[in-house]
Amino acid sequence: MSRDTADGPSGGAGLDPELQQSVILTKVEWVKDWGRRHALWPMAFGLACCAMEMMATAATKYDLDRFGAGVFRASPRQSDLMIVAGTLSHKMAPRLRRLYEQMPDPKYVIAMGACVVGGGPYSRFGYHVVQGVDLIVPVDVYLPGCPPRPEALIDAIRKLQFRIEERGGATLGAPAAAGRRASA
Amino acid sequence: MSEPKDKTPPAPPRPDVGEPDPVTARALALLERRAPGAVLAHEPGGRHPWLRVGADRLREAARLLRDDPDLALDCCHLISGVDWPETGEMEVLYHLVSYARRPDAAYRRRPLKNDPFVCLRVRVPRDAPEVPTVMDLWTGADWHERETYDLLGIRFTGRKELHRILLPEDWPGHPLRKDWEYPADYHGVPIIPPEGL
Amino acid sequence: MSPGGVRGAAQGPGGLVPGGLYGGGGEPAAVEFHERQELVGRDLRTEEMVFNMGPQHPATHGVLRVVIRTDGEVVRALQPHVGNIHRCCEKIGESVPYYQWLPYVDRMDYLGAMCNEHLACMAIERLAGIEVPERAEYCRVIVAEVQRILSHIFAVGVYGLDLGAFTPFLHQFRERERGLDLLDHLSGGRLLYHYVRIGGVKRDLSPEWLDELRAFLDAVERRLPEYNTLLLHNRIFQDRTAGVGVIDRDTALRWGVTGPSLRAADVDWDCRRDVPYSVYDRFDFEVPHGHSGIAGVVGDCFQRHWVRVREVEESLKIVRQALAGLPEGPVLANLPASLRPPEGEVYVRAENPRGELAAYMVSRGKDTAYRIRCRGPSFSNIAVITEVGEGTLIADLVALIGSLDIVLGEVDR
Amino acid sequence: MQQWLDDLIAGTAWLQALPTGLVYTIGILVACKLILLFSSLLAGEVVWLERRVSGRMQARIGPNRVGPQGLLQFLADGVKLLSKEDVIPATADRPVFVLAPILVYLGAFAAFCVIPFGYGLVAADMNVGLFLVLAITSIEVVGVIMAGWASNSKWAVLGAMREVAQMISYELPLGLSALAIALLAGTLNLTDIALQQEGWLWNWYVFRGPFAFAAFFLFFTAALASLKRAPFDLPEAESELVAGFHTEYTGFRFAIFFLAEYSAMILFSMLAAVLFLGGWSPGFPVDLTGPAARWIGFGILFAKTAFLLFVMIWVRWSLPRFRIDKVMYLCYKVLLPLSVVCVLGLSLQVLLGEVLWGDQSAFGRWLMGLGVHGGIR
Repeated sequence: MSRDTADGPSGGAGLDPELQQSVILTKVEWVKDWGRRHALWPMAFGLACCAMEMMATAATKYDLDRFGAGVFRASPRQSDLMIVAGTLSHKMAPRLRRLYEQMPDPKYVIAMGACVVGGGPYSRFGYHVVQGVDLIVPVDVYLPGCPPRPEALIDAIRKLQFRIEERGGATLGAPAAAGRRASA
Repeated sequence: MSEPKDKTPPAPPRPDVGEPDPVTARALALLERRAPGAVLAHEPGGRHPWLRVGADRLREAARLLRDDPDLALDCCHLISGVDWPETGEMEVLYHLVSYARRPDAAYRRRPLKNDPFVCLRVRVPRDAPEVPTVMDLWTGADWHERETYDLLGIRFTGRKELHRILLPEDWPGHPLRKDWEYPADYHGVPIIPPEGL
Repeated sequence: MSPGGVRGAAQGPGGLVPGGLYGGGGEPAAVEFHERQELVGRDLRTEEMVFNMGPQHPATHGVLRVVIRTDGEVVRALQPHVGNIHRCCEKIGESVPYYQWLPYVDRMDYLGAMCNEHLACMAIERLAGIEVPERAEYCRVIVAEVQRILSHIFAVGVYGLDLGAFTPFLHQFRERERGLDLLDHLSGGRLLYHYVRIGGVKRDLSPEWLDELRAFLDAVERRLPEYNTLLLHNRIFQDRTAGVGVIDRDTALRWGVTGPSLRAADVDWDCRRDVPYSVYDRFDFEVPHGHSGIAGVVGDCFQRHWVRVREVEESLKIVRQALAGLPEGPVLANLPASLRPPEGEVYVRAENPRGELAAYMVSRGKDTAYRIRCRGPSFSNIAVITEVGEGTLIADLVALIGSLDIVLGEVDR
Repeated sequence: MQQWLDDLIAGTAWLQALPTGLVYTIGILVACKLILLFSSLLAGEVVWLERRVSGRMQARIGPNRVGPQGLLQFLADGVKLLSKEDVIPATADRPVFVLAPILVYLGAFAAFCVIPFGYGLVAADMNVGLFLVLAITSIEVVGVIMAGWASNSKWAVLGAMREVAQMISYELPLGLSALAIALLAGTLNLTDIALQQEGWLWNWYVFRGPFAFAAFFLFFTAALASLKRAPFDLPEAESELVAGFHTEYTGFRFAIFFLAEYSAMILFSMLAAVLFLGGWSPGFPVDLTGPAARWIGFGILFAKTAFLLFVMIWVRWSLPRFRIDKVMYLCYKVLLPLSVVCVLGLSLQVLLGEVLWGDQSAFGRWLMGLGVHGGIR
């Protein structure tokens, strides 16, 4: 699937490299990245067990809001980060894809839990379980565990923040995962 | 299924030792009195007593059991389907419970079965598995019947249209049938078979 | 509603209109074809809107999808659609050995994992004729009741969230975290434990852990009035829930509603007391049912909430009694490496936080079951909204779904 | 404002050379810009305040990583929302979709021009100030309807429907309880209203009799409802309508809705402080009209505003949401009759007070004193 940067004309994607190095553009990019990594609004995309841990991460003891990532939006239009928490089934997959496409760029995906990383305990006999959410949408951070602990989710979000800082404003995302499976 | 097929002729589940279950005995007596010939076979006691009725008499038997004031089986707890490919049959089990009648202390202390459920079972041929619905007797049976249809392909007749409930409508086959093969993919998304890649 | 419970022409079409944000426009057309046909064939009034609530909607507690046809704010007809996280638990049960099946049972109702394990182990033990040591039974009861407390206070908090009160949700999480830590220290998992094993439990309860448990019980007891101030005795909460979504006794029984929702409909039934399993017959506890005496009518959302709050209190009682009577002894029976129960079948049911979980198992003498069928209580509980949700406001529908306290993992299994 | 500019022109030689009208225009534009900047930044900080206060109420911390104590969190949010992709759904009504946030924004911000931030610190010192505030803020509802309609999303339409019903209904008690103060003050000029409350604490309008006291609470409740704040947040009820009327809005357009909501909160808090809580009066006689002292007055008014904002946040995170019919019930059967009673009572109070004691508030104070006396005893 195509991974265009969606920054538009100001994103510096189409500029020649010399110009991209210029001070002002770099600063603007830096500010944009700074904003993006400190305001990751997740979409509440709870599917199964992991959703409980996602809630726990947002709740009292772990408080995801400290990192500016606690604004759980119900509408995909207003969220930047899709935490796919739980088992993804074949029936749900088209809907997940649709919701992902409704999110505005730049958007990030955390695959939370063994099931969405690669089928998890259901990979062998679970006929109705999609063997990894990366077959449906590109994933930025894989978070294994069944379910992962809240500390692990916080770690995943920190990792995502570091990656945004490193990679700059371009949308992240793993290469199209359909290829991964096909080659396997 | 990767599991090798059992070649022995399918015996009915082994009867458990134990005294007859009073609730099932009562249900049996009722059915023999009010619907003679409906009960084809029965297991009187043990862990899991049951009554087998013919598919054509199922609704009659179920209605009698529900309306009997002493049994008052007011809730259809579970409908399960079982596939028996060796005999070429499909089975549907109805576990009926009563919330109006509470078991007495003696019944509660019974060692093997202290749960006063009544199990009705129906056997139908595997190539044309059709069972009359009990949805009008217990509304909640609706979803259970849909699930049984979805996973085993047993058709319930006489009800509103029967759709899949858990799986997508265009899902290939009925997964809980013993001869169901894992498909390679569903709408382009691969499904890893149990043997692995 | 027609009295017999058959829903003929009054049945909601469950139609799909593409284009809405949560509409089904982008899905494979074949998936919902019957609905489309039905929609086209019906004389649908143009004033009515068809909403797709879910599968990704804040109020559906997961991935339930409810198609509702509304006239303004009033829901005229609705059709719940489930199966979005169908995880093939029964198929897996037929494919893997009994020991390996237990973790999957945890994942069915991930808020009541201990209770699920308890039932699955009971079913397998009854099938194989395994005796469980007495101390193990006590351990099971203790962890199952702790799980019930956690599940219920979570349900109470989430119900607040459904009604727009965010704070109770986070307040209950404070106690829930303590309870999760407690079970974590016991089993190594915060949410899914695999602690109850066939023939007993995995580890003995240490004295330190029991102290921790007592502190937790005290904390919950202390905090319960706080939750009640925020919700149960809040006037807005009472206005929102009293008299809303009434499931009367007859409706509840016809649909197979169980658990707190059934008791709220004034059915005095609790499996722990009426068909006692494990060692529940040794404890003295009440079964809250019927009218709370505070507000509302029998069987409405308020009573369901109240029953849960009361059940937390009763569970505290049970755990305290179990702690007092905890016998000494082993906690795990000696079992063969490969469990091959003799041919036979069982049907076991148990009172879970959400209702009656039941399992029907057929063994043919192999190390895998021939057929395992599970009755998820949420599966029957959520079906009832088809009938009860009709004619309510959208906000009431949210209140109704929330008050049933469903877990979609259990609906779809 | 005009006085300032006149002074400025009188004192600066090169300004006198320019046409006066041009200087006025530029001056007003600068003032508007300042107000805009002030209220936007403030709105951002209110978002931070909300998140921190709610965190405090919920036994957690809230944003604390971006800037000191998370104070710059709103900047990060703003930058992010600015740099997001701007999605306009294909089926949306484009011009209306684009125009809607602007109208909402306008409704929330334009009213600031008549709010006195301190003595003389007002962009347009109008004689119909109070009226203008109420009029301009009701533009917001048009924007919301447009947003809901243009999104072509059913949840948005439902949210907009609720918003219309709620806002238009609550305009009545809001206006009536503000009218009650106008009755007492005899003017609609907000600066004059604030000036009349100088002196001791009991000169504040909220303490001028039981009816004025009640009117304050009516005003505050109705303001909460027209601000769509919980427990009246039905138009964007998250657990029911996904995100209500702004379900389909992304990026900066959504940020504008967000900002408008919070600046409307500030606006109404400030208005309530000016109308009922003595404006910039600290509660004892002190002259805050001097060129430097007015900034102290600004600080005092700001503190009162902050307190009211805190109460709004407090209420929001404590209560469950109403249902739409209960909201309407509360408006038409509780708040509206009560505010009518307040207006009538205050009229009576003014009339009787002037006739009997020569002081319009004397009767009210007497009544209130009676009540306090009874309460203590």
